Amino acid sequence: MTGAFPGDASIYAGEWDRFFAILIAISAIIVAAIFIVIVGFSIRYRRGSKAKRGMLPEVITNELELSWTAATAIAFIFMFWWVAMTQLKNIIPPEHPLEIHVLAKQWMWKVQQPNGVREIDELHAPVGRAVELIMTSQDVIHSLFLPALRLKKDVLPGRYTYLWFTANKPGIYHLFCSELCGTGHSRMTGRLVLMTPADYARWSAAQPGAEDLAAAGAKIFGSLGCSGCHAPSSSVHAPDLNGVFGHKVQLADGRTVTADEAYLRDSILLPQKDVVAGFEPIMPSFRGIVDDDDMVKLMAYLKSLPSKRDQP
Amino acid sequence: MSETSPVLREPWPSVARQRMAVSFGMWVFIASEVLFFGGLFLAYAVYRLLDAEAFRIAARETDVFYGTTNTAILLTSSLTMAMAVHGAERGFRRMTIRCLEATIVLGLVFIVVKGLEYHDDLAKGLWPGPDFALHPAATQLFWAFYWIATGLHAVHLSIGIGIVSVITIRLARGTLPIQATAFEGVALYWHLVDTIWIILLPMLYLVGRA
Amino acid sequence: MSDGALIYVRHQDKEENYLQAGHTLASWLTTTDHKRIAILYAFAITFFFFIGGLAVGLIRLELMSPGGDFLTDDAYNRLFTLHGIVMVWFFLVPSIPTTLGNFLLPMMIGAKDVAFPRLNLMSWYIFIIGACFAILSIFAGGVDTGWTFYTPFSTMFSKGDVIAAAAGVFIVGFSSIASGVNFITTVHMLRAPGMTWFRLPLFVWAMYATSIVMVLATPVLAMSLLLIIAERWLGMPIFNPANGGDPLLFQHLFWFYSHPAVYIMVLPAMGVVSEIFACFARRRVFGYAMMVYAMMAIAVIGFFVWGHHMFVAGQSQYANLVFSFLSFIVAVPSAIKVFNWTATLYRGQITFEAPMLYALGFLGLFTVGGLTGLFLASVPIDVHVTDTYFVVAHFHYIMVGGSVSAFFAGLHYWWPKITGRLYSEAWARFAAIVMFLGFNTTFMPQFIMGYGGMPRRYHVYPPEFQVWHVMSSVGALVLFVAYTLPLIYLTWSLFYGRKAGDNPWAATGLEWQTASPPPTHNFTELPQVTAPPYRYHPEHQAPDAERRQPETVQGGEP
Amino acid sequence: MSARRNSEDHVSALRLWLKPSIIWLALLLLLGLTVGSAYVPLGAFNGVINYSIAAAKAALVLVFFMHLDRSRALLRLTAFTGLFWLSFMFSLAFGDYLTRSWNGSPTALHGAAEQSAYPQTRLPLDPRFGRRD
Repeated sequence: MTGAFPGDASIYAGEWDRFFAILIAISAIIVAAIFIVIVGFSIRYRRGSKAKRGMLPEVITNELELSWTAATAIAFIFMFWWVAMTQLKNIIPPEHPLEIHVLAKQWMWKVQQPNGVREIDELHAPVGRAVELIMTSQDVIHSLFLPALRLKKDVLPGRYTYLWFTANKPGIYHLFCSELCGTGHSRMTGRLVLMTPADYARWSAAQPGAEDLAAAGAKIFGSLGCSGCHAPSSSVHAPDLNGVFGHKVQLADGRTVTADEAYLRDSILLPQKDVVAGFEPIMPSFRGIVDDDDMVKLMAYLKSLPSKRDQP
Repeated sequence: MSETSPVLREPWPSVARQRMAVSFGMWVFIASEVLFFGGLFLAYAVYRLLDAEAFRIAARETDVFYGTTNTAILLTSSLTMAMAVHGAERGFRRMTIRCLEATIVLGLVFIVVKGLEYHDDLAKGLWPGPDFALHPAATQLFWAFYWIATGLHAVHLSIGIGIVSVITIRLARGTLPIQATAFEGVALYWHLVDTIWIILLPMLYLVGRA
Repeated sequence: MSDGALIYVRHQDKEENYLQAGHTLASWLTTTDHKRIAILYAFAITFFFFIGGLAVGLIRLELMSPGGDFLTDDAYNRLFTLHGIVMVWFFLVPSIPTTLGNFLLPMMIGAKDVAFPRLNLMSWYIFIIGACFAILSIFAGGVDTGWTFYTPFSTMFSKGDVIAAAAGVFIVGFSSIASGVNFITTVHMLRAPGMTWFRLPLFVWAMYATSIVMVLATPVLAMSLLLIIAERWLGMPIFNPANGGDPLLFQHLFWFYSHPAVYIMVLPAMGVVSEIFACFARRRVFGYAMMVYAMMAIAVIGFFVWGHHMFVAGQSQYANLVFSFLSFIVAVPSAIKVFNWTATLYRGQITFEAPMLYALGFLGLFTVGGLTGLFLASVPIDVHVTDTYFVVAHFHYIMVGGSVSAFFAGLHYWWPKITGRLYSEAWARFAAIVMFLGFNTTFMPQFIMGYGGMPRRYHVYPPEFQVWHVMSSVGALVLFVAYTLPLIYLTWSLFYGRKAGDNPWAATGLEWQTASPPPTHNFTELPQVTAPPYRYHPEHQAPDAERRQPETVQGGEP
Repeated sequence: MSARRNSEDHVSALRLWLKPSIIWLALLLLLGLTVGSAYVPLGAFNGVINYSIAAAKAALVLVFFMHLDRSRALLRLTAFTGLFWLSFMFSLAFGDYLTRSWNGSPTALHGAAEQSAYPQTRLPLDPRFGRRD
């Protein structure tokens, strides 16, 4: 029964099932114990039964009460510690994952593979390799739910949320939206297709529209006039974007922020929010001009810019 | 004059017990009001944490003059309400009536000054929405809180003025005895509304002045 | 005190009881008698209980088939929202406190009425105004945001009448704040002479703890709904992500109320069940002081744990761990109470009338509900099962298995005191057993579906879940029958039921020391409390079979 | 009862007004102080001063005008509960907002940056702790 029902496509799912089974066992024991005690007392001490009543045994005193209070508290805190240990292990993201962008929109999932392949309501991913989903939503809160991997994460508008997994069993599994997002909420489902790395490589190469994201990003960078200010040769005093991604940036109001996707996205859409130290806030906002697909391309381009400090 | 309603109400064994219950009940209600406005203050604090710069830009648009005069008016009304309760405790009917009337007048003056300020704010186009005057989008969040917080406070103040007017009229007409337990409760409510404004002043008017 | 059980027999002149104190509609609609207001509330919440029941009937019918062909998508969303809003705010939150609580609290502490009778009546009228807004929003097409009103869907994208629904719930919130203020002041200020804090029956403690949670949590709900109304009606972009608004902020404010709200729903049930176990096992409640501390601990710690609703919502991992730890801690007092109830049965003289059957049902179902709560408190488990039918089953086990069966237990236990009539015991026991069986058939399959990954609020679902949904729908039908049975035989008992004496169950509470139905001022003369509650047998002895009468009742001679 | 209008009555009325008037003047003084101090550029301290003066004014109103000084312990406890519950809400909600950035930026942990995404001054957690959320 376990595992067959929602399917288990990753080592984590297997661990999860064992952990769930142990919790079920503990609960079943406690429920059974209480059930037996209740039924036992009800039958044994029903009115007029011959069971011994008389004096109440001394053992039933406050100590008994305090002891089972302490026992329950210690048991629950132990359960918390045990749960936290497994959870801490899994919130550390994998090294160099395969980054797949997921865009949730009212009642469909738009997935963009690293090589630019686009899919609707389908998520193809290789097995045996760390995969990371960088997710955002265009309208309301959705939630990507992969029951076979025992994973779920809400997809919030205006912000990136992340989900990472390392699958180990190819196959076709469910993909649900699990946060109420409107009329088509129950139709916003799809397929998680896990393939062996070879099949995945063959599949992604064969897809139409496979183009280098970074190259597409460079074209947009030029067409929107970003290069007009940010190119080293330009006369305008604007921050140099080479190798900016992943490094620390000193801001005008004294804060130091790490240039992650969220920072780059905010700098493009809300430039006044985090102005770089030593620069005037003259950058226009590109909100409404750069949509989420172009954002993914621009992001890929900015990540690909070589940093002077460490040559790739 | 219709007969005076009894001081001692239905379930109470003694007036002293009833008086204590009215105060206690009002304090429990005040705890719920603190959490009602507390929810709004949490939202304000979170958004100020997320975008402090926009809050500074937006807060400079509020008019400190109006804010300060209004605070002074409300503090004075607290004084007159406190004196009304002192008078009621000692049975000085005329003094209590005059203090309650002063409280009502001060409350109305506050509302009028607030109205003038609202008129100026609307003229400056500070109602959050598509055609909002200030530039960074997050300033609309500050002004959304400005309108909601001062609006809610004005509603609470108007309810306060209404209740104080009722007990003043009934006291003047004699249908409410001077020893009634209502005064203490109404005074506590009035001081609550004043305390909320005291907290609102630094939140809305004194941000980003330096 | 003579060693024999001394029952204070009072030759009381036939003072007219509260039902005879006025038969016109006006006498009911302008009453300030806490007993009559309790009955007004009883009518209102029964009406809403069956509206919520009809909604879930249609939902379960729809879920029989995976295709979702009985209802359109939008109709389904509006139905489960209706079910959620009506059941949470118009039935569960007010059910025990405003009916049994209103009726019994003053009597149990020996008072003539609640502290502020006019405020009590105003609370009922506020409830009715809020109810009108909710019904208006139903007729105006209903709301499709779910009872949680998550933004930015509720503020920017929902086409339903969100403002009317939010206004309705906003107003009903003030009704429960008013009741809370009233009960807290009553318990503090109107206890009879001799009724010290540790002589209070556990039902009164439950009402006191619930009122504290009502007074301190409901205002934050009022504020969160007010912000939604402000954004939707006045166009202020508070939760609009494009303007820097944070949708999670609404969830923080909403769940800060909504988790304590589930304790508002379950604490009164704990109070009712404690009374019933003591009376029908003829035993003093085991560990009275620990039960009191546990109830107050639940009320206070209930405010620390709301983040476990947002583990996957994008909350920081640090906050996930903190809320997970606090959620494990809040489970400890509930576990203590379950152990104490079970220990109360030890060496008792147990009889199995209908209230006792409902209470035993409560004990079993509440234990299952509570333990599955531990699953949901652990973050990795919650990540898979949140927003699935596992969560639906968990909170129905506590709300329906716990609160509703305790409400029925209390209804049957105090029915003779409220109406002066005895209901038919055979029918009541049958209904209790049918409810227990129907309940488990409905909600146990949902645990299995939840583990399988069946998402919540779906009416088009993968076919492999159909077998569980059909099982659940059949169970829902049985449950529906089990809930209409009491309506029939209790109404029947109003006219044809045998006359109930003052104390048909031979219980020790003060409310049983006066006539039933009680006189308008509850007691002919102010009772003098001489003993703590539940004195069914002498100290350190178990009750013996023949003597059903308690050793000392709470309100002995004046 | 109030027919007695003699001088002694006036004197006691004056004494009646004395203490509250002092409190009232103190409140106005604090009001002037807080508005004045708002214009003095003190950086982060401005907020601290504004809110502490506001708290002082609120305390004055609570203690003297709302008679907490001569109320029973029960009333003082009830007065304090509102704030006490508010502290639960603020501390745990900010527990979420302040720690969202601890998950640091995505690639900073990839060895691309020299030092870790968040300097050790923060909670001494394992620097690889929770990269993104």
